Amino acid sequence: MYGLKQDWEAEEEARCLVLEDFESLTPRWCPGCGDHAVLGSLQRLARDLQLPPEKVVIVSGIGCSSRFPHYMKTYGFHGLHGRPLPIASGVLSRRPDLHVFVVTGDGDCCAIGTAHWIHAIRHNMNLTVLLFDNNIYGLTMMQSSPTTPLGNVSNTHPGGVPIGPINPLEVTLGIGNASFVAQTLDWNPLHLYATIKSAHEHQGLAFVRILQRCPHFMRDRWNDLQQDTAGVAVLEHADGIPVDDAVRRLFPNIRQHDPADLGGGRHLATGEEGIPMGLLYRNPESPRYNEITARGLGKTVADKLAGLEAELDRFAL
Amino acid sequence: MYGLKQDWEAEEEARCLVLEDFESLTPRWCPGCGDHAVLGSLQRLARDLQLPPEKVVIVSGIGCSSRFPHYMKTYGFHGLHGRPLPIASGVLSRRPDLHVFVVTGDGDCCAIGTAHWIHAIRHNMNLTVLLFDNNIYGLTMMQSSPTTPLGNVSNTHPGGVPIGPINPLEVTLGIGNASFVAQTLDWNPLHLYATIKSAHEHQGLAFVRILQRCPHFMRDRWNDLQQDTAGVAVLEHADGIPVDDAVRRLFPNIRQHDPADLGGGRHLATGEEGIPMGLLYRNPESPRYNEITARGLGKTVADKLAGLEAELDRFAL
Amino acid sequence: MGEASQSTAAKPAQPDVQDVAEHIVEIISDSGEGAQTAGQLFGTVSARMGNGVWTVEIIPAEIEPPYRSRAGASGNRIRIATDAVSNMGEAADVVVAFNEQVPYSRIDVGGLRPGTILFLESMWAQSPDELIRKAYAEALADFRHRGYEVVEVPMNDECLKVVEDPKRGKNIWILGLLCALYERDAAIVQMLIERKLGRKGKAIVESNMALFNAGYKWAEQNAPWRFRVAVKPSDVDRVVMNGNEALALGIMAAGIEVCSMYPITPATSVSHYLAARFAKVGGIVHQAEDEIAAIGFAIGASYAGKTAVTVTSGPGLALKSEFIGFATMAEIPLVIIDVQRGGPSTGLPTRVEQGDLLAALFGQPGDTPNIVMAPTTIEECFHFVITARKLAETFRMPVILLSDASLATAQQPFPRPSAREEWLAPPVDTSPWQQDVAPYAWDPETGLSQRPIPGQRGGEYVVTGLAHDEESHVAYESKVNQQGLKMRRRKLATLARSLKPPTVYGDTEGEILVVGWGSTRGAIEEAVDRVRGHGHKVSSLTLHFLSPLEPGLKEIFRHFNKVMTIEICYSDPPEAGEGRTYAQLAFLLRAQTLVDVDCWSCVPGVPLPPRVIEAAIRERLPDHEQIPEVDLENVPCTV
Amino acid sequence: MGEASQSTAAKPAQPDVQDVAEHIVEIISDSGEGAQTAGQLFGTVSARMGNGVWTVEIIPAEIEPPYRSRAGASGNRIRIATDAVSNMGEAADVVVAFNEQVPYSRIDVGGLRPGTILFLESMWAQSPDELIRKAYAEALADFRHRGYEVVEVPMNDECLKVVEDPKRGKNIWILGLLCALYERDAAIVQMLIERKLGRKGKAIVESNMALFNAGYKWAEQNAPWRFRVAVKPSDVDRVVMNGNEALALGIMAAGIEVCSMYPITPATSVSHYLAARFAKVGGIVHQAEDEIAAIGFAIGASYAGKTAVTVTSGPGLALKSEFIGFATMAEIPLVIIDVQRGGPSTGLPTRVEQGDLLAALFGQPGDTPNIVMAPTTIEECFHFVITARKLAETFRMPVILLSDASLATAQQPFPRPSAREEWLAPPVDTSPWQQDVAPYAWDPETGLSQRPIPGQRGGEYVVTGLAHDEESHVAYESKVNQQGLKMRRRKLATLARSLKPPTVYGDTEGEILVVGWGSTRGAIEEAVDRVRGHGHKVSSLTLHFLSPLEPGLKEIFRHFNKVMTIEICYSDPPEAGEGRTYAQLAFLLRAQTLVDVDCWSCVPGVPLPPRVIEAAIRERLPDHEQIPEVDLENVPCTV
Ligand SMILES: Cc1ncc(C[n+]2csc(CCOP(=O)(O)OP(=O)(O)O)c2C)c(N)n1
Ligand SMILES: Cc1ncc(C[n+]2csc(CCOP(=O)(O)OP(=O)(O)O)c2C)c(N)n1
Ligand code: SF4
Ligand code: SF4
Ligand SMILES: [Mg+2]
Ligand SMILES: [Mg+2]
Repeated sequence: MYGLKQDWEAEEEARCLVLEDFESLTPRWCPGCGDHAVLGSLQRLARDLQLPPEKVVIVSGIGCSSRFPHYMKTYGFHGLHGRPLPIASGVLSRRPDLHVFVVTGDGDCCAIGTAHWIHAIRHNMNLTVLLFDNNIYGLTMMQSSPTTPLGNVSNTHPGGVPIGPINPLEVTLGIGNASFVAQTLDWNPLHLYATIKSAHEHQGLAFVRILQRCPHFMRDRWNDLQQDTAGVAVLEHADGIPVDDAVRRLFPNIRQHDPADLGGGRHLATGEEGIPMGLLYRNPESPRYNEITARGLGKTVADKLAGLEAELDRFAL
Repeated sequence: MYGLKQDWEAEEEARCLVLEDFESLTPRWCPGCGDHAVLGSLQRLARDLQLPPEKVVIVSGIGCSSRFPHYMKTYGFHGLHGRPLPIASGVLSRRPDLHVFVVTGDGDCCAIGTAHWIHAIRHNMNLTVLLFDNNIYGLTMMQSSPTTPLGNVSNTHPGGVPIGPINPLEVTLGIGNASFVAQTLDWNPLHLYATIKSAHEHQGLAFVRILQRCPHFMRDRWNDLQQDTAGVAVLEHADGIPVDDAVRRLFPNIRQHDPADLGGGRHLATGEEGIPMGLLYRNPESPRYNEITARGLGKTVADKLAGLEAELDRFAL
Repeated sequence: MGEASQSTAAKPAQPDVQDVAEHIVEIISDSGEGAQTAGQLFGTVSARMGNGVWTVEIIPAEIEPPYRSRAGASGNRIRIATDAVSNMGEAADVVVAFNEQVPYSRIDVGGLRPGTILFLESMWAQSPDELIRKAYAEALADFRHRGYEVVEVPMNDECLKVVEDPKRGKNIWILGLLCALYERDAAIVQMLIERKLGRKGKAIVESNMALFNAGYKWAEQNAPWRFRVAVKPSDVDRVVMNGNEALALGIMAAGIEVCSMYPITPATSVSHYLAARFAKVGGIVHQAEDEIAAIGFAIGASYAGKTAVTVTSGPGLALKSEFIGFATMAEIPLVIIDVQRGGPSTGLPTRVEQGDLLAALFGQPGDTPNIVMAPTTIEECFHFVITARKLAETFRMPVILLSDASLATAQQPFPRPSAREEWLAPPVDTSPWQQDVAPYAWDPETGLSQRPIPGQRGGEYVVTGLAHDEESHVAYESKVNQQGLKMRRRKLATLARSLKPPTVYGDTEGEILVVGWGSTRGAIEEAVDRVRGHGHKVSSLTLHFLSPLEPGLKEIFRHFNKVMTIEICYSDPPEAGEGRTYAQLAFLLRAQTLVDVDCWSCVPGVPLPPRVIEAAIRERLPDHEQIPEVDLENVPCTV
Repeated sequence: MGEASQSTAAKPAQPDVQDVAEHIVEIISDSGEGAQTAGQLFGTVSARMGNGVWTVEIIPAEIEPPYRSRAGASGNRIRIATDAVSNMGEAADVVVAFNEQVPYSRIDVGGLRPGTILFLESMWAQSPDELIRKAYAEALADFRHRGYEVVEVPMNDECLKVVEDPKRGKNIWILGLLCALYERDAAIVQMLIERKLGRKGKAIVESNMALFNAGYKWAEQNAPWRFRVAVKPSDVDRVVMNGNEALALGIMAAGIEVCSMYPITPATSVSHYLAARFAKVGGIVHQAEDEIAAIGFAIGASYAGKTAVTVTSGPGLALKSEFIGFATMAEIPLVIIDVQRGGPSTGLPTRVEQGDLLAALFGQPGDTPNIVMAPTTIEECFHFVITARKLAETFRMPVILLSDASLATAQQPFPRPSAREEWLAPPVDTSPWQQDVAPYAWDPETGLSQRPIPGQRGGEYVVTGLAHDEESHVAYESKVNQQGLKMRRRKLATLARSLKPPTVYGDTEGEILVVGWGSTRGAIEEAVDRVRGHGHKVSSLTLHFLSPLEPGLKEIFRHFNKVMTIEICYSDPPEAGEGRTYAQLAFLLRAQTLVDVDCWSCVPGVPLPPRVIEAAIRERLPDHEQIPEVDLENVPCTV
């Protein structure tokens, strides 16, 4: 048949991918850094789902966490500080065959990247967005981030941060068209894995805030949550993120929450009922911009040439 | 006494300012543009409060609405597209004696200025922020803005905007530290005036979204609200924006809403109970960053020299 | 009312028929009265008949300016000639004005001259508003005093004879008037009107043709002149469009599928056009939340194998500079179109300037070799996008195309291109990647390398803006950093080697060589022709590549006593001495060639008329000829 | 364990005492072991005694690098000399290493030479981990093979004799060792330790002094050398600090009250310092949400009468460029500090480059005259901020200060400044504005004008980035636009007229003049001295103003056969011919002076050692002398 060869093709051949197929350079994060756990989870997920490495793109900004793509043996895009979301949107725009993950930090996403964050949520493209929230700027050595707690001492606020943090969950839930908003902890591998899996399965933008340990600069940050697990409110629902029995045993405060309930999700996001862990909100009906951007992908050379000819005719003398 | 003369002084002399004292160049907006009404309101407010024109600074970005400062005979700062909030924050930072107003459009604030909007709300400096929301890019000739309704035809979306708008009220109410969030309409001068007045009186950042008519590019946008005034939910409360009897007569749908109730405000913001008009939320307790930035203003020359000497000593050999 | 109208032009027995090589016509009205449409149609019919044509828009500074105000003038200038036309020329020969105030906006910028024929709507003389009547009378007297040939025309009354609401038809009536004056082919007009309005129904077409015919007839009976601009019918198919439309079509023709942008004047109309038509060839326009997101999205698409374009103007270029540097560093192909406007900062959003040249070359911190090209005609706007995409992909780097506000809205006919398969981007390659080939396996001589595209099995790698080795691994070693910088520069040297030296316009030796780039080309060449007409050995040279510079410049310059640039950007006069600020191209050429390149430039916000350029050149001739009516310190700016 | 330790240096009867004009010492450890502190103290005591000192930090690329890895080396290099020292020099004379792996990071970059004395922690020889023992033995053999004088030192064991946890004291013990070796004054050390640790309590001070004394004693008994670097006690008070600290103190001294920033390496530490200390003089640090907001906030404060500073590095400069152009256009004073790092893009965040010069000058679209200055010493980092604020206010424009990663962390003593009232910004003027004076009442000769500050009654005006007239009213007329551009440029010409021609280092005529700017100055001058030492007529010139350029350059250049720049940025070799990419300063000088300025530059990410510069200069001498051990194509990068 005359025309362009299709831009991509279905993977034919049978492959059996093992963990090593997703492992690249040795991670250079500090010992005990929560980033290691997330990396492990994603590698396992990719293996379990047998995602072809050449079809996976990890897009990140700049920060400790944003080194992530270098440690995955897939395609990766270690971008500019604050800009992974526009890049990832562009990657996906004409390549619906790719699995695009976004790795971003609390500075990357909630400070310099704020505008892109808000508008990516609105556009609701089919991306899995992992916010590594360690409440601090790691890579540049301990400056406050927008999520650093009030009074926390940092290099830019040696007298303590004077203004309370923004809550990425509450902000995200304020954006029309949000379609999947979840939270998990880097130190519970089961829930972490289950959350990333649900996020990846979701059609639309899945926003996952990961409370992340930074032993180097925020040593005691999550101590209370780790010691008193009742401070965590595990959200459970048939449409939510599956709660493993091991998780249930560890966290006594389990709450039923229907992710279709936006008001309830917003309330839980405040943390008044405990730090939420699980799916706060899901709306599978939110329009997905990637369905708009993929339009016209099937055009053949003949179509294109004919289209252009018709355009030129409009200007003909 | 030795030392710097204080950076500013109280106005001594008695003045009686009239409307003309606040009027500058003839506005160049289209006939029927909602911006005229807001200009008139602010000029009247300044006159009624006898704000010294030299103590008033109007900061704007770029857009039709952002021409605003040129029409006020006060100090003004017609800045860059999307950036009025950082500029205004800087203006106020060391000049607590100034009355700083911010004029911004839905493109200016909610597209290119998104990050500054979110963080200005968080910082909660003592600014009166007027968002002129005409749901369109006016100055650049009818491109979609983030608040353009789904399906609305524009020059960048001739087939209709494919993704639903963000709701500036809901987004703002998702930001920790928000302290004053209100909405009004340019075509109700009484409520408009009362809202700007309350906003100006508020200590902290007062965010006012003004539904603004753009007859040139969005002729029918608010027709239904203008025809069926029951579509507007007027919010009333002792701590809210005063509702004039004339307003009450015009709008049948009056609702009691305590601005301290964040959850209620968030619900009203969705518009499910009608397009809200009034004060959705107020929290006078939110920390104000301008109180941090004004620290150290009293230092005399002697203080400063002594401070520097002590610093140098720390490096002495 | 018809009877009450008074035409001051008595019906002539025999009109005065003049053969002219060219004429400049302006149609100006309040905005919304359709002068733009009439002007465009007049240009199109002239082009179709075989005239050279250059059309420029006259745009009011405000969105809805007050009626009957000089600030509100909206319309078109159409320069037609027997030969090709490359610029908007100087003062108008014929002006049609819908009220007596709008001509003042044109007078302010020197758009009229004594002798200009002014067809003036006369209805205002009968206005019920005394102030208007007075204003009209005053203006009329003033126009005559200024030496214009004023013809009062009862446009409104005449239109009323044909339609009920003359507001919505006056422009077509005027078109008829002009077509009579210039003996244009009414059949062509009919065809154009059908093309334009056909889908609105037959009745509309008919009423428009009725207006056209009425205007035509009125002029035949009342206008004392006929102007014959001989036509040379073209033997090839031609199209006519403005520069932004040509860029948009070029994007389509290049097989680019993604245009990612944020609105900014005067670039936005490229994306308006695409938003309406891009789907025909399967493309999409993405309006991002800001310029940074726009280029980020484009880079993402490019990385994934779909080389994208982002369209902007100066302030947007500034915001994109961090990302441009990233694309250079990570070697991601990308096309960036900067439709330049007046600067610095927000500057003159609707006006022309060539002030972004150095920012395009040096705007990114660090060493950032990129390709910078500039079209000089509407036709090149189309073709250069196609070239840009190819270069971007071959050299794996951003290509910046510098257009400007003048090219953006000017219309010019050119041979109709035919869509070609080889212009289109190839499909995304998803075949397995060659084993053991690094993602930056730089050829040490050319710096070129092949890049893996997501989907290519075995090609998995991670792009980064950090210093990196051939594997794209982050590397801080001195050698690696130096190698990366060298390889990226080498690509530009490789491209330079493949370029031909530019061709001199005129003799290849002489007194003065005038060098220019971009939209000024047409006016420069016309000015050079005129100066040569005065017997001086003057030539000109147009650069299309600014980075890398086209080769052989030093050799070309050697054959002229003096080399100077003409540019629309700021420069100090020569008296400024050692610290003189040179115009931007002059600066570049001086550094690169060490030739003492002089410059004359100014920043009027409007295209430079040939006359001004002529004056600037002649002033620099050994005998310092002056053109008395041109004050080069305060350029009279015709449009 | 003490007994088990084996020192390979037998106790010498009489140490070998050497008088040396200078020495380079390095202390390197895993990060967190305190080598940095020891190094700084060693530098400070030397400076205090009267040596010239230059200290540079050795920083690992990661935050918590693996222990005992070459990537993890952290520490200090201290160059001390009888005379002033202006750069970090070449290979080290003495290295103290806390394990046998960290020296490799130094060896990789040519930091050691045959003969370097290496004091090596010997505890690893007894490690319970066989792999470690093996690695130690191998390295030891390798070091000896490479010709280093290795001294195994039982640091851990010796410290254990004094304290319980040697991890937290080894550095001070080492300081003792070095102080014995260089006969440093222990009383000064005691004073410094008291100053540093005094507030932690007496016990801490005492245990540290015990460690110090133990190390001192050990060296007296075991080290077979003493190095005497004669001191010249200073008769003026002096301070020692690094460049970023000097910038921070300069900000305080200038009376600037607002530092608005977004974190970025290597600039952030300026704001860390200020965040901790600025309140002492009433200043505030604002950490914004991004670089654009940071400069916007600074511009707002400046507009309101409080000239602010924003501190950044390359990627941030790119993001700020739109706002810089705004400040230029609206004539708002502003100080922008760019602590340059390796580029382009994210590049080499912690490494030095001088690659932002052209972006600082031309990074903003349109014509954007700004002042660009560059300190060349730590002392100038302090003083230039004071000058910058004054210039910004006088000329009502942004001033960009270009520092770099080398100046940022290098320490050097200089005469202690005394706080002066005239350095401070004046208070905000709130007196009524003079009637009828426009907000841009440009003096036509100088372009200067006074600006009203909010609070000044009668001065109400609206700043805008659009083209505007003297009243700051938006104006699109050609004349107005041209006037604005001219007035803004004229300010720079006015400043240029007030500058003195720069002073040549060395003879004012000769074979080669080497021109440089910024942090390379010290190494260039040292290299020039060496080349002169070989009998060649070579001089150098340092530029402090890059925009406007200092006057008289052409005249200075005229007296040399060849002018070349030495820079840390990319350039092609001369063979590249007509299309050659010049180093950035060379490019600028060529365009402005038309002198055939040559250049030698490279981008190793580290400061250029004098030896390399010497080689580059000598290669360009008429007889093309080569320094065999320096490969200029692949610069050996000492730190
Ligand atoms: C434009 C720009 N500004 C600033 C920086 C410096 N920078 C790099 S990472 C970072 C913040 C990192 O914090 P976060 O995003 O929370 O990531 P983390 O390191 O904590 O994982 C900053 C400010 C940069 N690289 N580019
Ligand atoms: C950096 C930059 N990008 C784009 C523009 C062009 N621009 C000017 S105003 C505007 C949008 C105006 O819309 P809005 O903010 O809603 O204001 P309105 O005109 O509707 O009042 C745009 C895109 C610009 N001036 N600067
Ligand atoms: S600094 Fe913190 S976030 Fe960064 S690698 Fe170390 S522990 Fe992880
Ligand atoms: S275009 Fe719309 S917003 Fe702009 S002035 Fe006209 S009516 Fe107002
Ligand atoms: Mg973080
Ligand atoms: Mg708008």
